[in-house]
Amino acid sequence: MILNRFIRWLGRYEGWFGGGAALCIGIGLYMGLVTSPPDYYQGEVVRIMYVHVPSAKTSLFAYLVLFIGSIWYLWKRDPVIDNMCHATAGIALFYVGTALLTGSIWAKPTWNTWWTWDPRLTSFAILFLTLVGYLMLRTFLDDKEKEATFAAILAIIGFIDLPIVYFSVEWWRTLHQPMSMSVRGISFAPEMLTPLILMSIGSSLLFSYMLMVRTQMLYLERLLEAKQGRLLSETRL
Amino acid sequence: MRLGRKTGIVFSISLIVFGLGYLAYGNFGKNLVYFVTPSEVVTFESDRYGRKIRVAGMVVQASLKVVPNTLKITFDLTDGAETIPVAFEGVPPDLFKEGTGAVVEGFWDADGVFHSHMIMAKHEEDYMPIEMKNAGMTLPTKGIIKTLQVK
Amino acid sequence: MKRFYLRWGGVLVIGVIICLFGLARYQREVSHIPIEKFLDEKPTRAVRVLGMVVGGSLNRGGAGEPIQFTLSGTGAQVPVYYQGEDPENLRELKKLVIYGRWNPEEQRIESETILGVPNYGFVSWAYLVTLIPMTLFLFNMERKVALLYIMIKEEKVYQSEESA
Amino acid sequence: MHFFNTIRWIAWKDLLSEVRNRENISSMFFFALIVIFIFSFSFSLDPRTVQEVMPGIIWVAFGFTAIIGLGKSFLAEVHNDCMEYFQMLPVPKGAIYLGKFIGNVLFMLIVETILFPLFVLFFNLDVLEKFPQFLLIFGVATVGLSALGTLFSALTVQVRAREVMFPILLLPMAVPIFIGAVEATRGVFNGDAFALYSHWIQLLVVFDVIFVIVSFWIFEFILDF
Repeated sequence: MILNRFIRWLGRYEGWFGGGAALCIGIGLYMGLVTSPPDYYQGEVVRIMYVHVPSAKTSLFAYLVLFIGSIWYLWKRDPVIDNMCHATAGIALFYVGTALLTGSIWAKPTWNTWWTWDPRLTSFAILFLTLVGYLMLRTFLDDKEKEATFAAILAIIGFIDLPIVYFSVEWWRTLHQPMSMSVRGISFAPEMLTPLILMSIGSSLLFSYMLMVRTQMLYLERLLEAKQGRLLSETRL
Repeated sequence: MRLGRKTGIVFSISLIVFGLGYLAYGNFGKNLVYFVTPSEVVTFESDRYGRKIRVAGMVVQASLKVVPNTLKITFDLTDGAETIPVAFEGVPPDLFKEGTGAVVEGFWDADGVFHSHMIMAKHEEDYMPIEMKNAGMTLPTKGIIKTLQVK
Repeated sequence: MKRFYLRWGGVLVIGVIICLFGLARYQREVSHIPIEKFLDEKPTRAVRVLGMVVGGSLNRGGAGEPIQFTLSGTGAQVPVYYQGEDPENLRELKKLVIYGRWNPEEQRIESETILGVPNYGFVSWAYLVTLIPMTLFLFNMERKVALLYIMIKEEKVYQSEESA
Repeated sequence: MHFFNTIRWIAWKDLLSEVRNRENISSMFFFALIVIFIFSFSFSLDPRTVQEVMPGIIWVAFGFTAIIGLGKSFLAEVHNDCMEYFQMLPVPKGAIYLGKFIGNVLFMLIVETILFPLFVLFFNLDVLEKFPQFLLIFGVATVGLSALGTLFSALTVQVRAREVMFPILLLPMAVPIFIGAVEATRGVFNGDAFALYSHWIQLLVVFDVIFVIVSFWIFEFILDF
């Protein structure tokens, strides 16, 4: 399978992903916190954007990876892909939580509210709950193959939420501002665009790196279980 | 009737895409509201007076007035077509000012004034330093008025 | 494991350095004092003072004329005399940071720059709730992988009792 | 015509067993009745607040009904080892799903039509002439709830903590359905013209279509053991 080989080839460069992420995030943080100017309207608070936007974008990307991985699993029944999906869900939950928290912190000084039931916020909260349900479902099943299949099914159904999260600010009337990078062009001053892009790249690289590490971790956990003879009958490595 | 499996899948996927497209661009999107606009507020019948709603609009330039020594302010809210007066009591958010977007929560009453107890500032999606703004630069945005109207 | 801790030590050092840079910028360009402290000390050099514009006190003199208003803290009030371009941020009932110096003869602050509220507290919280959990999350995962490798190497392959 | 026959027979079987032992409908009904009691004790309702909170109360009650009723819809099959036989049926597995789904929609609608007059009775609502609108909203929302509920029921009956997992999976996904249903019901209560809340019914229809189609195709993977 060519994709499996591609992933194995990518895995050899794991350290590069981690190093690249550290470099991008380091420079991005320095620029975002120190050199970038305050916004004409929001003032210093605009700096929250440099953590909020990358984590929100990465969480959507992570869910997309989870969705594709789930379809792939149902198609090929490859336990390594299942491991990858499991790992992705954990990291995606982490990123969604971060985006919700930083978004809430950003909303207070700009919109004057911690939380409101705006379509973007509501659909994002649903994404969070879906991922929590996904991870809980996995802990309540003993049979590994059943666990993988059911989790994949859940991830595929939950995917309906994703286009709604992404496009809600363009389709409907929301308190959340529309997309800043779209067909209309890029609405960032260059001094602000550079740290944002660096942080976004760093965040995606970090996601890839975390995904590699976490997939390895889950795989090794299973391997150890198998080696110790526990659950040997139910584990197909 | 034997529908082929592939035909079924293609048909299903197109139906789902059509459904999502309808959510996005159909008649529906105009009605799914987090807030209403001043144009809609002025058409309210008397049975909708006093009911809690949110109205979004742009604060009209030079309409903001502070009642001295109180926390009461009044201002006008517009969506380009209609303008309504708003009476507000409380501390307005930091980013609330003339010429920017605001979402006010409260009720519309028979006296033709929107009574509000909560203001949320709605900002645009452009970000630039203050020197650039003072130099008169603009970045591409949808514009507050346009985000209120949705197609 | 030694290389692992070395790497994470490096990450920590870089994080601390960036924090220090941020703090230095904050001290240099953003930090401010409340009105009460300002009135106690009455410093001679220019400082940044935080306060709210009292409703109804704003007096715009017209084009080119200086602007006068009263700034209030929790109790204390102080008149401000501002000369310069009409600032966008200056509104009644708004919290502001005034950069100016004390004029002892006129008993007022004379200012040439008016800034918005920096709200740095929100910024630092947003960064903390992102970066600290992220670091811990990744650190734990990596440590676990390293430990698992060691454990798997030491673990003997299971043999059932019948075959033994 | 295997496909449609399967749908019909499975729905028929569910109805028949329900008629014989009345387990499902009675438990759903009494549970919802208790919810109504609790609500009328916990709010002191004057006519104005009734209008405000009634749509929410109705849909909370119906949501609980769905959790109780739909969650068990595959329990009998698992207990009697019917899942293997389902798997062996020489039809697309979606047909089994559709049969179950139709049975569930019928159960839910029966319970809702019995419950609604009780709401009217207990809360002194003045809505009987708007019964057709209510029936339409209940119908569309129930289709969406049952579509998700049937799928998740088939999924969670094989899970250890099934009573916990079923609502945890169902409720977040069903949020759009609840939003649409509550808003449309509120529109009817307020006596608005149909055009003022018809978009919520459109939302419900769109989600019904999406949920039914996705569940129909994905169901065969659940039976794959």
